[in-house]
Amino acid sequence: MIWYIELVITILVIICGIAAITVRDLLGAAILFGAYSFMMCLLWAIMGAVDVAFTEASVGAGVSTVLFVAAVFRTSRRTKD
Amino acid sequence: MKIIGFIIVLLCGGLLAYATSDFPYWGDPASPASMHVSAYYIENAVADTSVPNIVTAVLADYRGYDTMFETAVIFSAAIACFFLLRIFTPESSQSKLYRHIPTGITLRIAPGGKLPEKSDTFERIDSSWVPHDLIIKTACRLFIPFIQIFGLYVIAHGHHSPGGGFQGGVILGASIILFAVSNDLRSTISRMGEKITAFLCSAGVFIYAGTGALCILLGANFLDYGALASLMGVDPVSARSHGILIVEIGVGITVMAVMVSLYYILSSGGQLDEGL
Amino acid sequence: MHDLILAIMSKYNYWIYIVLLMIGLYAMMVKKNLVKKIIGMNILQTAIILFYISVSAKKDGTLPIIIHGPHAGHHPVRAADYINPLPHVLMLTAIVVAVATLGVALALAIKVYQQYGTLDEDEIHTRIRK
Amino acid sequence: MSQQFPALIIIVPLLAAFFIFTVSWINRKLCFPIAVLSLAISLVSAMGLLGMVLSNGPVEYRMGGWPPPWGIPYYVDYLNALVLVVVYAVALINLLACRQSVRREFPDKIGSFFTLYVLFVTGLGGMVVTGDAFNLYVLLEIASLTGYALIGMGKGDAALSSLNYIFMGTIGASFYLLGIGYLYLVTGSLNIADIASILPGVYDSKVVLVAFIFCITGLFLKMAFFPLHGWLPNAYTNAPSAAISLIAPLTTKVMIYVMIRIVLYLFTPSFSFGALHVGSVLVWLSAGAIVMGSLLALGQKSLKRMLAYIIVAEVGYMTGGLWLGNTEGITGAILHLVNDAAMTLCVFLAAGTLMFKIKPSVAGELQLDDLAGSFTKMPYTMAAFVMGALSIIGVPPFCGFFSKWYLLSGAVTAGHYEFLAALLFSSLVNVVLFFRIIEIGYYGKPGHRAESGHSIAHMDEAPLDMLIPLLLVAAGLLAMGFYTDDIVTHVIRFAIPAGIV
Repeated sequence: MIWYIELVITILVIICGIAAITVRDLLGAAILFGAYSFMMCLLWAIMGAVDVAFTEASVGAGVSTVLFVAAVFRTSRRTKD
Repeated sequence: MKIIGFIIVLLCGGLLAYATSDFPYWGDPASPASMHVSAYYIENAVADTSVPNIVTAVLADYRGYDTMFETAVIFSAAIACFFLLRIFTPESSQSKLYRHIPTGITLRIAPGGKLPEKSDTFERIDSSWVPHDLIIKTACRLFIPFIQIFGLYVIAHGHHSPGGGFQGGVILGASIILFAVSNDLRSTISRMGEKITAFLCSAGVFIYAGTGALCILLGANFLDYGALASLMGVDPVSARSHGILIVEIGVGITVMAVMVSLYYILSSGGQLDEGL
Repeated sequence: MHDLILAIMSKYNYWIYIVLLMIGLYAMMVKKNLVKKIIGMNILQTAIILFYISVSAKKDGTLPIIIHGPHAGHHPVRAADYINPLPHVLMLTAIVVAVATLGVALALAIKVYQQYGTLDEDEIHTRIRK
Repeated sequence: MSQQFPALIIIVPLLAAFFIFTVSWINRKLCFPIAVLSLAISLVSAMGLLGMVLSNGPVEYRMGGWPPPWGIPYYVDYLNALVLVVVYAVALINLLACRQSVRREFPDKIGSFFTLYVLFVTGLGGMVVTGDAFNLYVLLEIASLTGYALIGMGKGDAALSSLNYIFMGTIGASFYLLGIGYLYLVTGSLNIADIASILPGVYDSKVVLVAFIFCITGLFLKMAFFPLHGWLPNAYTNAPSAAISLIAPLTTKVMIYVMIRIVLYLFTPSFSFGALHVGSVLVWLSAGAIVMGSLLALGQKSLKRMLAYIIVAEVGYMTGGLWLGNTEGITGAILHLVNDAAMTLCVFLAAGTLMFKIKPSVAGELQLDDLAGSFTKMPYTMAAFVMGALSIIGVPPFCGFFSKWYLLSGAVTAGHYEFLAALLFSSLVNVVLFFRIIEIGYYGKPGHRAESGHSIAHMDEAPLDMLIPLLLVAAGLLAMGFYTDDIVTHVIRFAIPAGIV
């Protein structure tokens, strides 16, 4: 386990998580959430959980982001907080 | 409200950090989590089910009952979205957009008015349409068959490499969603209709629970694939491996159909008319 | 001081899961926008999945796939040099449950938007009272 | 055949659910009979299972043929055989009663409603019989997911209250999952009996304490225990009446059963009541839950919102009974779990029938003074409502009295007099609540509110197929009252493990 790669990805996960919550535009939040899921998938792949990483990549980063974008498309992008 | 939320979250985090002091060291092989049950799985998975990927063996055979209910969870999500959002009476409040193909002019038809659907000079386009983009459409048409082949490979090869029913089903579903995003929703629904998706949803889970019920009819307990040996004419261990494969195919079909139906309903807000 | 750092470093993966869990919980409680709450809910669920996966890690253990076939020698399989597969199975279930809950929550968010025209909880409450 | 009963209970409704959804696309008339048939078969096998357990002790059924710590076992003992019969009986009776109101509220989605209905009951049934902690989480998710959808389709702000229910329910389920993860970390197993055998070695570790706190907090959130009950009143008031008379009697009761199972069988009584000193704090909290639930119910104008707050108070009864820690208290908690499911079903079915016939003045919610003159207009429904009300108050011939009696005697022997005071106070408040309704229903003139436009009160009763199940349940309350002694001596006495004083 190359620990510095894991450290970089961990920091990226936390940054994407906080950004997905604080960014004002919902479409941006959906895309950042997709990035968060993908970073999570990398973290798990490094930790050896290949099946879970595969599922998270296809289900979490893939379909969840599409469903989020579809829902934001059906509602509104503006948000106050 | 912000401060109360912050305090509760800090309290929760502090409680969890307080418990971490008693955790076993990270990754040591003698920690109780990896001694008791999982040691048996690692040592006996190949001997019991002749499936080298231990995760697939545990997922579909030792704890196959969990996975059956997990497929039932994803099935009930599709039913829930259908039940909540689906609207059958065509809401004609929005105006419809048509494009006159020879000249490329777009016409806005007031609500209520309707052009013949199947006419060859006019084609219906979404109200939030993007200019006619040939590159994306043809590129996606090229990709989709290969994505689907890869999806089938992932389902079938779940025994030996990471993958299995869920991942393969999602990839197959994603290929159809890619077609729906590149073209428009109506052409996708004309190719894979709502009835077919609903039938595939319940067919996949029916395969899973039906295989389990078949094992009861053959005298063993529920989901005990060893009983299928008499049916398949092979020794019980490889009968378990084939049982796992049948179950994974059932899961793949259900997950594909559920992802497609979720996308249909969420992107069109229930009317299955104009999608993303 | 040294053993404190050693203690923290030796379990550093668990601090990440606690931080993510706090982020998700905070977002669900404090954010007013419904889609933001759904994002917070998903972050909470992935944090718990991260906890299970870091439980399953083993020092110098390989992937939980046993090499087989003609060229692999027939030495007995030792549990210590394979990663613990059980949390992986459980977390496949948890990811699928997270997607299912996400689908239903987004369907309800769209239904709320169709009814009230906004996704912000305060505006919705003012419209309910009117 | 009988040896396969535990599997039949879950497999028949599950296969029926998939079959209903496919058939609903072909011919919508077939959905209802298939649902009734599947729930009838599982009710019969549940009763057969109870008989098997009574005759020759707990039954263990191994899924996939693998022995327990490796495979997932079903462990059916006295406690969950009884709860299983109650779950399927309530589901079947409510299914028979709700056909007309479903056809009126969702004319074109009948197929998916019955699929969600049967999946909800399968999730609850599976949760009651499973012997594996993680499998319980998966079944908990099925039951809650279908519950969110059923509640989300109501009138008014049902979608928003269902979304809040999703947020609180997901936090609860995730805390439960976290607790199971912490237990797995120190014991290495997921099977309830297996964990209980490994745990005594690690009782002193902080991880087990935090696992206990998170499991119990998660379950408190799911069962709407007082400080965490925010989602329940809105969700139960706006839900469609066919769905809520299924969800209200069952969800909180099965969650309390899960708490009893975890406190008594996973963290053995020596840890839950001995090592931790949280028992008396939780009894004080339950007393607070009972008092606050009753007071909030007092201030409600809408009938269903008042009943929702009574459910919050009833949850306080059962958690208090369990945490008293003595045999009478736990017997009272288990008995009240069974009785309360029947009482809540009777009262909610009656409210649903009333809403079916009477046009509410405020959109969507049947106000109390809409019931004016309902005794003359709908005598049988109101008769059943009165029997349910008397049972909730705790009048002797009805079953509510006996379970309250066990709770009171448990509180006295345990020396928790504040719990005793809370029980009596809540009974008095219930008297005020229900007699206010009976007074409006009996003495109020139907025409006395000009705009309601009812002519001279003539009897226009609910349709017969809604009335017969309602009267059946009301009669059931009386029957359970008479057979309380048999239920306690034959079933509940064996359900309590040895460690209780």
